[in-house]
Amino acid sequence: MAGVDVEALQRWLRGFAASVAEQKDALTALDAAVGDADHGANMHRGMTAVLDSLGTPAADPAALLKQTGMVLIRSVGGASGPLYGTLFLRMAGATGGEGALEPETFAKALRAGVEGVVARGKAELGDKTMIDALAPALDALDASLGAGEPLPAALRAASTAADAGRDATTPMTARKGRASYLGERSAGHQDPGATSAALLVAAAATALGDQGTG
Amino acid sequence: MAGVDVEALQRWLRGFAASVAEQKDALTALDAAVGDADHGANMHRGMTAVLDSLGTPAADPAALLKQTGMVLIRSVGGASGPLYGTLFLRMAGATGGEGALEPETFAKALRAGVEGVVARGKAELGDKTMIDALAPALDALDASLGAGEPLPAALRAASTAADAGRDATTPMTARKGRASYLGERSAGHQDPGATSAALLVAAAATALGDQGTG
Amino acid sequence: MKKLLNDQADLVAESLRGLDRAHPQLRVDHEQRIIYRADAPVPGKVGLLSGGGSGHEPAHGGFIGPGMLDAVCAGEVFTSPVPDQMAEATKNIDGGAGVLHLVWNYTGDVLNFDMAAELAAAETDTQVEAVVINDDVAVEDSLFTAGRRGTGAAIPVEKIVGAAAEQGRSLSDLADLARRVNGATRSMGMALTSCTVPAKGSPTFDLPDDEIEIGIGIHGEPGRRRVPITSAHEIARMLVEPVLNDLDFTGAEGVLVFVNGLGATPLLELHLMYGEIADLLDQAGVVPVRTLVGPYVTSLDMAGCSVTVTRLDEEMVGLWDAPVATLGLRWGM
Amino acid sequence: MKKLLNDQADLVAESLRGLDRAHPQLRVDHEQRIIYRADAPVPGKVGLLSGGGSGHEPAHGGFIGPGMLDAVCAGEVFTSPVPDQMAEATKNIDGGAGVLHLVWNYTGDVLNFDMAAELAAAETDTQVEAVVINDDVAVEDSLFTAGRRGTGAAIPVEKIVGAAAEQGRSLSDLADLARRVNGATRSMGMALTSCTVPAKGSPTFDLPDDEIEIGIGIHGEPGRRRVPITSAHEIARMLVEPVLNDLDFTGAEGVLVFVNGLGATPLLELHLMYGEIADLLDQAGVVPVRTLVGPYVTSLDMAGCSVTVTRLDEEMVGLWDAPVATLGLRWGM
Ligand SMILES: Nc1ncnc2c1ncn2[C@@H]1O[C@H](COP(=O)(O)OP(=O)(O)O)[C@@H](O)[C@H]1O
Ligand SMILES: Nc1ncnc2c1ncn2[C@@H]1O[C@H](COP(=O)(O)OP(=O)(O)O)[C@@H](O)[C@H]1O
Ligand SMILES: [Mg+2]
Ligand SMILES: [Mg+2]
Ligand SMILES: [Mg+2]
Ligand SMILES: [Mg+2]
Repeated sequence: MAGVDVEALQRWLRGFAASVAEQKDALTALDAAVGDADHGANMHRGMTAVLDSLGTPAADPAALLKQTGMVLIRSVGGASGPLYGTLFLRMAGATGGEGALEPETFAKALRAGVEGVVARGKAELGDKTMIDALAPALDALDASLGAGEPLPAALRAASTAADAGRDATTPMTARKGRASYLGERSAGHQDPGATSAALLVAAAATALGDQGTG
Repeated sequence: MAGVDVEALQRWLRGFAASVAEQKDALTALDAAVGDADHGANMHRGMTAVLDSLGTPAADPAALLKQTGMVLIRSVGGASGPLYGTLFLRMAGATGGEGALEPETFAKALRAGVEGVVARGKAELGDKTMIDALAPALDALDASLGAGEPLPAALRAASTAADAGRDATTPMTARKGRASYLGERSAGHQDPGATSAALLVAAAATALGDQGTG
Repeated sequence: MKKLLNDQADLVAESLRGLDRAHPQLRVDHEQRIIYRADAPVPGKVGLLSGGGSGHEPAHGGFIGPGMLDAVCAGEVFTSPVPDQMAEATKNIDGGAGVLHLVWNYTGDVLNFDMAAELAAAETDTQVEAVVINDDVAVEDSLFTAGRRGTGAAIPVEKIVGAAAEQGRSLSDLADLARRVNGATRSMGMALTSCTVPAKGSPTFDLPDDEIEIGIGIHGEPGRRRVPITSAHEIARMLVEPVLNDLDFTGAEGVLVFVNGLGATPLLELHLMYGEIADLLDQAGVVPVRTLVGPYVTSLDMAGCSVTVTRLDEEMVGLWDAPVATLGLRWGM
Repeated sequence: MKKLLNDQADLVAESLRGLDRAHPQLRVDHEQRIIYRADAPVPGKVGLLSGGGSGHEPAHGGFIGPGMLDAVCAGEVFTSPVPDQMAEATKNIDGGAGVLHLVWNYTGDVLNFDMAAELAAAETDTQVEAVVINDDVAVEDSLFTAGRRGTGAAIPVEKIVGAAAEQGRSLSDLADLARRVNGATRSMGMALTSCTVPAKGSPTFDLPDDEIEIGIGIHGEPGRRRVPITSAHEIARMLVEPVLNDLDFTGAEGVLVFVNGLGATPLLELHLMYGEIADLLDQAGVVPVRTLVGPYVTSLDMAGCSVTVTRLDEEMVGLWDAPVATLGLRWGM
């Protein structure tokens, strides 16, 4: 097994960019219900900039992840820019100079990234944010890998968990982000950030799993 | 025949006020098409003030007509205020101190009033204004009286002519008032001021004719 | 209709009440619906009076104050005020040097101001002159109409003449200046949506989602023509071209460009429009030296804009820059 | 969607282009989308930086100038700007006395300003302090939410702190003052209609013709509750009561009352609302000594209004009255 190398990560980012482009209006519609109707535009602007930046060669996974984080922070704005940016920056920080990340290293890096998001945004599980998709995905990833499953299967499990976590945001009352201003009126709407986060995990399962390091 | 006395004139004004109240929204709708959607409100405000002023006793027709003109000028504003106001002021000016106006005096006074409107507003026949209802009404009135008809019949003829004049404004291109800004787009719409003017003549036919001096 | 009001019949009266309470530098005669600068009459100064229908705020009351108007008569929404108001205001702002009526060219306003001047002449010895503001090039063939409407030109006329009045200039001088500024100004407007007159309760005209009105007035009168909605770039062209075709604006002292919002147009869009308009002026060799961008002459809640261009001379530039302290325009004091 | 624009993706860039051309007293870095006062940095003066999503004009760029802000970072419509912008602006407005960030309390703005401060600390030796503006009482239980939103309080905070900065006061002094003004201010808003975000192209929320949103934000976020449309009188009560219940405003120096239009609300209606609000304050024994009525913190083309009340002390009154020269607020110069 080749591990997660720069090319695999690029496939991930391209895949995520493609789903965001496809789901742009749906993400914005979710944000219109509980926020300010820009999450699709924000993520699309960010991932378009990331796609552009893929032209610049990256020495190793850490360099690519760092560059991606910086590009997101520089191009998105809003809440999602610093949060997704931090995710990738912290992932970069959690890898050494390896040319390809072992599945465990990838999982550890992802956990570091999500912990970075929590440190910045102070959201807890159940606050109706992207954390509600990301945290269950991490747990499923670790459990699968711990049970000896290969990365592709583990990422599929993570994606399933992320989707379930995303769906679970619907009945929640938001306690972080713009949706929290609505109080109980936020219940009954799926969180836009959890939705884009589930796309991120799904893109990993596709890019690093099936046709990737499988 | 009693002539047109203060009481008959009051009946006329009350009748006109009632038709304006009833047709308020219709007048405003006509004004919305070619103007600024206020002719109904303007005339209604004015005639409500005139009704109020009828409580003040008037010595003779001239005093009542003058008071009515002043009230309209003071309460309406817009184009119709000074024009309708002038109509009544000039009618007043064309009568002496008679207690009741002979049909011919009433007709002469009305002509003086309309001439006053023309002097103020400079509209000619065919400009798509209240003049297009008023001028034919005057001519019909004079013709009927000249042919020896009694005032009620003459006013009915005048009212028919006013209605026809009002209808004739529809295809016209406006050359005066707010509708003139529309150029050829003003064609196809009935003029609001001609419509209220036809109501004024119809009210005269009812009040001074049938149950009045007939 | 969704509006912040109690009974629509009381809208103007209640709005004047709030205006009065909010702004001690203004004095309101609620009976007559006249807004005065608190220290009117100013001895020795020509009094400047304007007014018109309500619904154009900050015009007209927002331009009362040192360096601009002395009083304004407020009519019902989109309905000219009545002669009694104007006559009363004329009497109260005469500081001994006469009163100039600045009349926006609409049949109603002109007729009512005419009657007011007649009343004033009959009842007082105040000297009155009237200047009619008529800048709107959307009204073509103005010989066969009620003439061009008074729109954005009121702002440069009232500002420039207001500054000159503070210098103690004579009534006839000021009337000449007003005519000169008006004559040097042209405007053209467009609407994205109709306004809703409260007394009617629904939009004055129906404009489909993909059409706009070109050559609109400020009372919800429909425009000269309806065209498919298009880019800001094209819209700017449809406004600037008729303005430039009507008057030669190339000139030594440059022009004042006033991009006006009609009520519901975000400033974000108005500034974008300014950029488009400035490009077109560049191409025509017309040089903006003063600018004004914002909702100054509105049409209730109409979305859309108008462009006003004034050919400035040195004197006008100086008077434009002179101190002014009104709710709508304020600088230098 | 009917808007004056070319491609919606270029709206902010093209609007900044127009702003730059129209107003020589501002300088725009178009690459970074930063608006500066033309003479920044002012030596010896603390630099004041704010910013946020676009769509709130005249906020934020309309409050740049002597006596108020030194620079503003413009984000996309309703999207906070990014840390690079803020770090760059911070560097360029430091006149040697440090830079104060005035941050409207939204997750995005707070996170991006946080990162900018980290960047600035890492890359320059500019002293930076940040004060968060959070005045919106519509957000109840703010411990269990992102906290109260920053809305109308920005105007008194930026004006009063801006005047103090011109006096050469220190960074920590100004930060304290900003916190004090913010702490003395409460706001509450309502919407008659939704706004339309250009990137979405349709209204953010559907509001039936007979309903209004109470406790609205300035980004088209739905409010806390939806109620049947009612009179201005009742609406004023729904806004003023929660404001007065949240803070004791009875006080010796009186209050500043700021009635804000959200974009598409005629000034005629805002003044009517001021009258209603002033009545309620009267009844509560709260004395308005300064007022501001108009569209200062807008939400694109939303119809509706907000009320902001600041409890003033003598120092704040003096600083409010001090000269200011921005597009949005100008007096004394
Ligand atoms: N404090 C937070 N921690 C984690 N995620 C958050 C936080 N605040 C907001 N989010 C996420 O960000 C999403 C909104 O992103 P976006 O619409 O792009 O930004 P904004 O709210 O600034 O418009 C929310 O749906 C939520 O998932
Ligand atoms: N110059 C004029 N002469 C005669 N009638 C006129 C003239 N201008 C306008 N009118 C009449 O006035 C009517 C409009 O009145 P109204 O709507 O009350 O006033 P405004 O146009 O000021 O809103 C028109 O329909 C027309 O009949
Ligand atoms: Mg959002
Ligand atoms: Mg009318
Ligand atoms: Mg009218
Ligand atoms: Mg946003």
